[in-house]
Amino acid sequence: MSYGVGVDAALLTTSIASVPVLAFALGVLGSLVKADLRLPDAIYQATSIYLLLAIGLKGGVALRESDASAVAGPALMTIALGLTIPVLAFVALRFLTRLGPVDRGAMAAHYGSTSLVTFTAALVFLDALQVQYEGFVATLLAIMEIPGILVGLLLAGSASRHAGSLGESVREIVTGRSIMLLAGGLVIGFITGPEGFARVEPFFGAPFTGILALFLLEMGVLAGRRLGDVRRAGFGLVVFAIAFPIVAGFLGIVGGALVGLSAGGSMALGVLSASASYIAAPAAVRLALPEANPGITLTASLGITFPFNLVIGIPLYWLIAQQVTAALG
Amino acid sequence: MSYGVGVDAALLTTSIASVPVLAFALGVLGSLVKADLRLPDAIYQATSIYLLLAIGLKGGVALRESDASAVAGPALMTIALGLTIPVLAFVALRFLTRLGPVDRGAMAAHYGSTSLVTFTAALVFLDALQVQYEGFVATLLAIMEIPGILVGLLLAGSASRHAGSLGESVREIVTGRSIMLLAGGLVIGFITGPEGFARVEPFFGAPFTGILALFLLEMGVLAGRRLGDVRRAGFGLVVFAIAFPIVAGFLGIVGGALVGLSAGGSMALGVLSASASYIAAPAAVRLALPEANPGITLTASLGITFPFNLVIGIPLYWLIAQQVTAALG
Amino acid sequence: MSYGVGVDAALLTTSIASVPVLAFALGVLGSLVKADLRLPDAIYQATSIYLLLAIGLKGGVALRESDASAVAGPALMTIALGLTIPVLAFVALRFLTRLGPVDRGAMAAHYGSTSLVTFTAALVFLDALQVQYEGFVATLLAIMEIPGILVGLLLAGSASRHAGSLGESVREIVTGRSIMLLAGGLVIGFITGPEGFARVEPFFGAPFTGILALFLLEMGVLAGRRLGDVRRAGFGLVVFAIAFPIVAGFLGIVGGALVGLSAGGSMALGVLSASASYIAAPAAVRLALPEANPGITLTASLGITFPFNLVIGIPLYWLIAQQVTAALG
Amino acid sequence: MTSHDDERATAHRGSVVCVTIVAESILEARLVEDLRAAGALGWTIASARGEGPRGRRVSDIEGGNVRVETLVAEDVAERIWTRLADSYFPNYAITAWTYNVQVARPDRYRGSDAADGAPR
Amino acid sequence: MTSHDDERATAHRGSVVCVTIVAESILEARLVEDLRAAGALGWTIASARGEGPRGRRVSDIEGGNVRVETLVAEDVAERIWTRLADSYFPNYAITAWTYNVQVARPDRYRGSDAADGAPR
Amino acid sequence: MTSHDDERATAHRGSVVCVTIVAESILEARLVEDLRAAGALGWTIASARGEGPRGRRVSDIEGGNVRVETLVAEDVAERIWTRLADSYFPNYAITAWTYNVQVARPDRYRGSDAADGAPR
Ligand SMILES: Nc1ncnc2c1ncn2[C@@H]1O[C@H](COP(=O)(O)O)[C@@H](O)[C@H]1O
Ligand SMILES: Nc1ncnc2c1ncn2[C@@H]1O[C@H](COP(=O)(O)O)[C@@H](O)[C@H]1O
Ligand SMILES: Nc1ncnc2c1ncn2[C@@H]1O[C@H](COP(=O)(O)O)[C@@H](O)[C@H]1O
Ligand code: NA
Ligand code: NA
Ligand code: NA
Repeated sequence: MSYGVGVDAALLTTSIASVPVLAFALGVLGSLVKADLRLPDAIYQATSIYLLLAIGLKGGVALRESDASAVAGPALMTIALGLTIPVLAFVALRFLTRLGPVDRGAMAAHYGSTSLVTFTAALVFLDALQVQYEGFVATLLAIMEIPGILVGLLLAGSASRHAGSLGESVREIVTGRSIMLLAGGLVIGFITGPEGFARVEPFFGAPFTGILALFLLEMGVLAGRRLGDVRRAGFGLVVFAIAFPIVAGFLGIVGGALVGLSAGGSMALGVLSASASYIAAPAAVRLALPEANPGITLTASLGITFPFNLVIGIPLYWLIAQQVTAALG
Repeated sequence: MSYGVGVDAALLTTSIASVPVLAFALGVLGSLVKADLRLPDAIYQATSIYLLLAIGLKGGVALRESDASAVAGPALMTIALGLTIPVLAFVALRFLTRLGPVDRGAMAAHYGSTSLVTFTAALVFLDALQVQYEGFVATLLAIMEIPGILVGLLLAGSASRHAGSLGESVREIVTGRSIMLLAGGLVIGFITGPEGFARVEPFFGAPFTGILALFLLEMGVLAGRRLGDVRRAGFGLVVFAIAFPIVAGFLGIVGGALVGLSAGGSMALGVLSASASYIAAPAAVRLALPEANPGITLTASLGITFPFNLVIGIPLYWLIAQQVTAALG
Repeated sequence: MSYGVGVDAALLTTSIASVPVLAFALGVLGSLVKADLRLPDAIYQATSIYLLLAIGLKGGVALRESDASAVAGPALMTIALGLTIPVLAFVALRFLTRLGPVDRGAMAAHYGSTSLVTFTAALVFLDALQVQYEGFVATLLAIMEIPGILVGLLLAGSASRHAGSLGESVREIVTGRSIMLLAGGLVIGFITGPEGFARVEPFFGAPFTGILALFLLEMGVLAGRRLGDVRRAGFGLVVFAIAFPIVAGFLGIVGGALVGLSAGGSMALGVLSASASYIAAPAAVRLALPEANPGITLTASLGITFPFNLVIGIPLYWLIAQQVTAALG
Repeated sequence: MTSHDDERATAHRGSVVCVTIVAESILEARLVEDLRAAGALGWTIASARGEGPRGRRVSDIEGGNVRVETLVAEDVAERIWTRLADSYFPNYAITAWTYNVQVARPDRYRGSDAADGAPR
Repeated sequence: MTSHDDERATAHRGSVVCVTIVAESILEARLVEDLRAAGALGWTIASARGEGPRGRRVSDIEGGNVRVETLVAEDVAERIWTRLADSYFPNYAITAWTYNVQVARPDRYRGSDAADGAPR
Repeated sequence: MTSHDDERATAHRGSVVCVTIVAESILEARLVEDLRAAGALGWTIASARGEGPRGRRVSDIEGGNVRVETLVAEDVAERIWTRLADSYFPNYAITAWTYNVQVARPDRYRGSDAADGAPR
């Protein structure tokens, strides 16, 4: 199958000219003109609880309707990606930047983990294109959240004088709010199934894209505040924050296609691989690696990679996923 | 009519395997592993405002379509139950525990009043089973909220050195937020009727069960925190917190059936009778009876009775209600 | 076309007996009996963000489907009204009250600007009557918000010893949250069009009236708190706060009809003209005119004009708009 | 309207007592009433949470703690202490402390001899 | 990166002034600008509500009060007082008080002779 | 139940130290653990935001700062200072200060010789 320029433009439109992505742009603009567009903290928290539960519920319902055998391959591939990607990031940063091992480990933890909102925006994109994907990909989100952070902490740990115990970090992440809500939603969705979900669909289903738009408004403000730091970040870091997601995304897509995921599912796994955490990883890294400079990691993950993935990455990974699954299929 | 085991299992499934009840379980689990799953305080408040208004609005619309004569009997029965149940609780605790009169009065106030969320979960349960019930039962909720608290305070008052004036307590409860919103919703629903409600249905109607699930997540955290205290509570208190709701629920069901409520309506009145307050009553009791130990009342009402009613009580009361209305009808 | 008494009563019912307006009344009642019905601050903020974005989005979608030529006339008329109305208010207050020029300028700024919620309630009213209006009227809301405030500040400025610079005020208002969100929503709606909006409609569209009701509950509490001050406000101020909106509303309706707006659109422009700001203007005036007494302006705009417009003004302006457009059409 | 020039001229400094009270939130309305009755002319309230040696409370379901600060003259502070010791310390989750602070226009905080001059 | 060992070695104690300001929330941005200009190097802001003898304000619609604390050297505190008396006390709902506190690394709070050294 | 009459009788005043700590919010749980370990018997926590000379932090995405106040005996305050200087000042966004305050029932705050008597 070949795609002309017209189709690509339509893709970009579906992605960029959508309410959520434009709300993100509005947030960035607001932070540039110093308008106060942040949501109240309580609303930000509630929106994030909502997104995690909703993604989990829908994923759980889909999981119930999947064969265990169909899930096992992608799950293992996700773990493999979660262990590999941070190592790649750690090495790549060695060549691209002058960061020391502690800061490189911190970066590895961020890029090894994933971004809920990028993933969510990708699903909304696929839904808008009416592309089918394996519903259980939300399970892969939960799986990939953790290993990358741990590998990153391990890579940095030996170099850090103040590093906390890894066991403590594991406990903190696993019982952290995002994993609990996402995994909890998966289990609840799995138990209640489609009829159970139908009764909460007018809350956890229909308004989802709109609430995502509200959340992206806030993320735009936060990303916009980081823009000023991008200039100070150094050329190598900028290159990394744009090139690495493409590489990792490609790996994720190929991995997905190899274990039999559809084009949509492979693209979702690519987005998981390409996206960098800016909530779970920063907190975990801050506690475990106090010497790492959070300014560097957040500028890269939130100020560069996140907007890049949202605007360019998502349609790009979809184009790649179509080619790759067509080639391998 | 007789119900086989299969039907009972289906009932339990409708009740337990629903998203709201499982969200409650997730909250309990979260509090056990010390994960921070609480909603921000502002969201908790907003959710409770929403549930009160929504219940009130729907009840008011239903009230408008009911005969005044059909409502009078159940209303009087509700007042009678609200006056009787706290006295029963006060006496029962005398035999089951060593609590002094102040603490027994405090308990009586809690068990004489009602729990909005238990009631709401019961309506969602009935809706899921597509059982008809008198829409005006929400009115009964507003009616039962107050007398039980007052009787409890009266019972304790003579024994308390610090008891505040009963008049002040009445004022505080009647102009308290829950009564104002619930009664306000009833009046608004009554005035606007079905067409008025239709215009706000996508907010106050459709997402209701989903928002209840969010609220129950929070209630699960709060109940889970009380679990540790249950062991210290003493055997008699635990027996009371489980057996008394069954007795009071049975009374409520029989009372409902006697004044001509349907099986669904009788069950709703049973749930009102069986449930114990953990918001209005604790605040009122705390202000009026400073010497009462809130640890005891909250452990019983929130740590034991609430989860019991939610998981076992609701399907149980429904089974009882069917038998009772069949026998009396 | 002539309207009998029956129709007028139906109009009043559509306006007054609606859930949002009754929620406002409940809020007023709550503040009178000192019940705490305020929404948490975070929810208030979120609701106002929601209303601005939703109004903007819908307006933007409508704007896209309008001819630029059809919009130009109403836009110019709106600016003209925004410049004229504050001058009229400044002069009228000279005759009706003993307020000094600083306080009169402050009042002029409030009545020259507009009230989002009054406007929103008017659209909900028109929707309920299934009256057509030009969708781009939300654009006029954004246009009218600013000039009135500036003219008011200018009128007061020469008399004030402490007046801040007008340039600073302009910057503060234009990058203020309400303008940014409203204009941002307009642009986003314009870009994404109907298909883009359809994907967020279950959040920004369907629940709109219900969320407005929640917001009006809060506004009722705030307005109710001002009621006590109304008695102290003096007869002239009360006359102004009721009569001026009728005059300004009439001007707006005539202006709208002259530039070719439909009866619904003319009514919307009338409401914009008649309504007084109680959020953007108070903040701007407080910063720019510290000596002005905010008690006076808020009592008039929030305590008198806002409830008047909500309950009586909206149906009144609709009756006027029908007559005027019939006469001019 | 306000004689702000006069106000400024008399803006000398002085010392008053800051009484800080942390209590379970359902007590807020009562506390404010008692502060007013004791002669306080103003107070600042913020939401807080906390733990203490007693831990007997209901407000963790709704609203946590409130943290109330009131700047008052010494005799008003004494009256507040007495009120707290009488009606609050025995049974409620509450903690209070005082220290001296410097303010401009100390008369704004001296409501002692005019307890009826309380705000609004 | 950070020379935290050095930092620790020099962590002696000293006394600085804590200036606490409670004001209607629309003033927040201006207050922070003025603190910075007066030489403060940091501040902590929390939301609050309250009543006072004046009660003239608009912020009860949006956002209530803010409670700003800033630890500064004595001369900076004086500059802040002057600014408050000039631009805020006459017309706004605002209350302020100061007291002395002990800190580690007092130099972190001494922005007086380097007002241009203010953060960010 | 409670011997509130006795309590009232012994409600004498005394002086303790108020330690105020402002830190990025992810540190909250650790800080509370360290306060408990140092012998504090209670604390009050509120949400806050702020700026400081360092500005190195992640908590502006989630939750801003926390402002922790704990009233303790002098030796407990010393242990808290040591803990802060060792584990927090070098790498985290954190500010702390102390001052003396008057309390009723000062024994409620004297957890020093009974660090195992910490609440819950
Ligand atoms: N030593 C302390 N320092 C600061 N705050 C305290 C202290 N002890 C108690 N508190 C506060 O006072 C509230 C009530 O304490 P308690 O009466 O012991 O439950 C707690 O929730 C804390 O917010
Ligand atoms: N005596 C006081 N003690 C503590 N806070 C006060 C006091 N007086 C005023 N405030 C605070 O300062 C704000 C403004 O006071 P005012 O200018 O009198 O309206 C109030 O809303 C209170 O938060
Ligand atoms: N001079 C100061 N006065 C009051 N609070 C401060 C001061 N400096 C820093 N802070 C608070 O401490 C936090 C951390 O400061 P920093 O470690 O410099 O980033 C800031 O976010 C402020 O809330
Ligand atoms: Na990744
Ligand atoms: Na009951
Ligand atoms: Na106007």
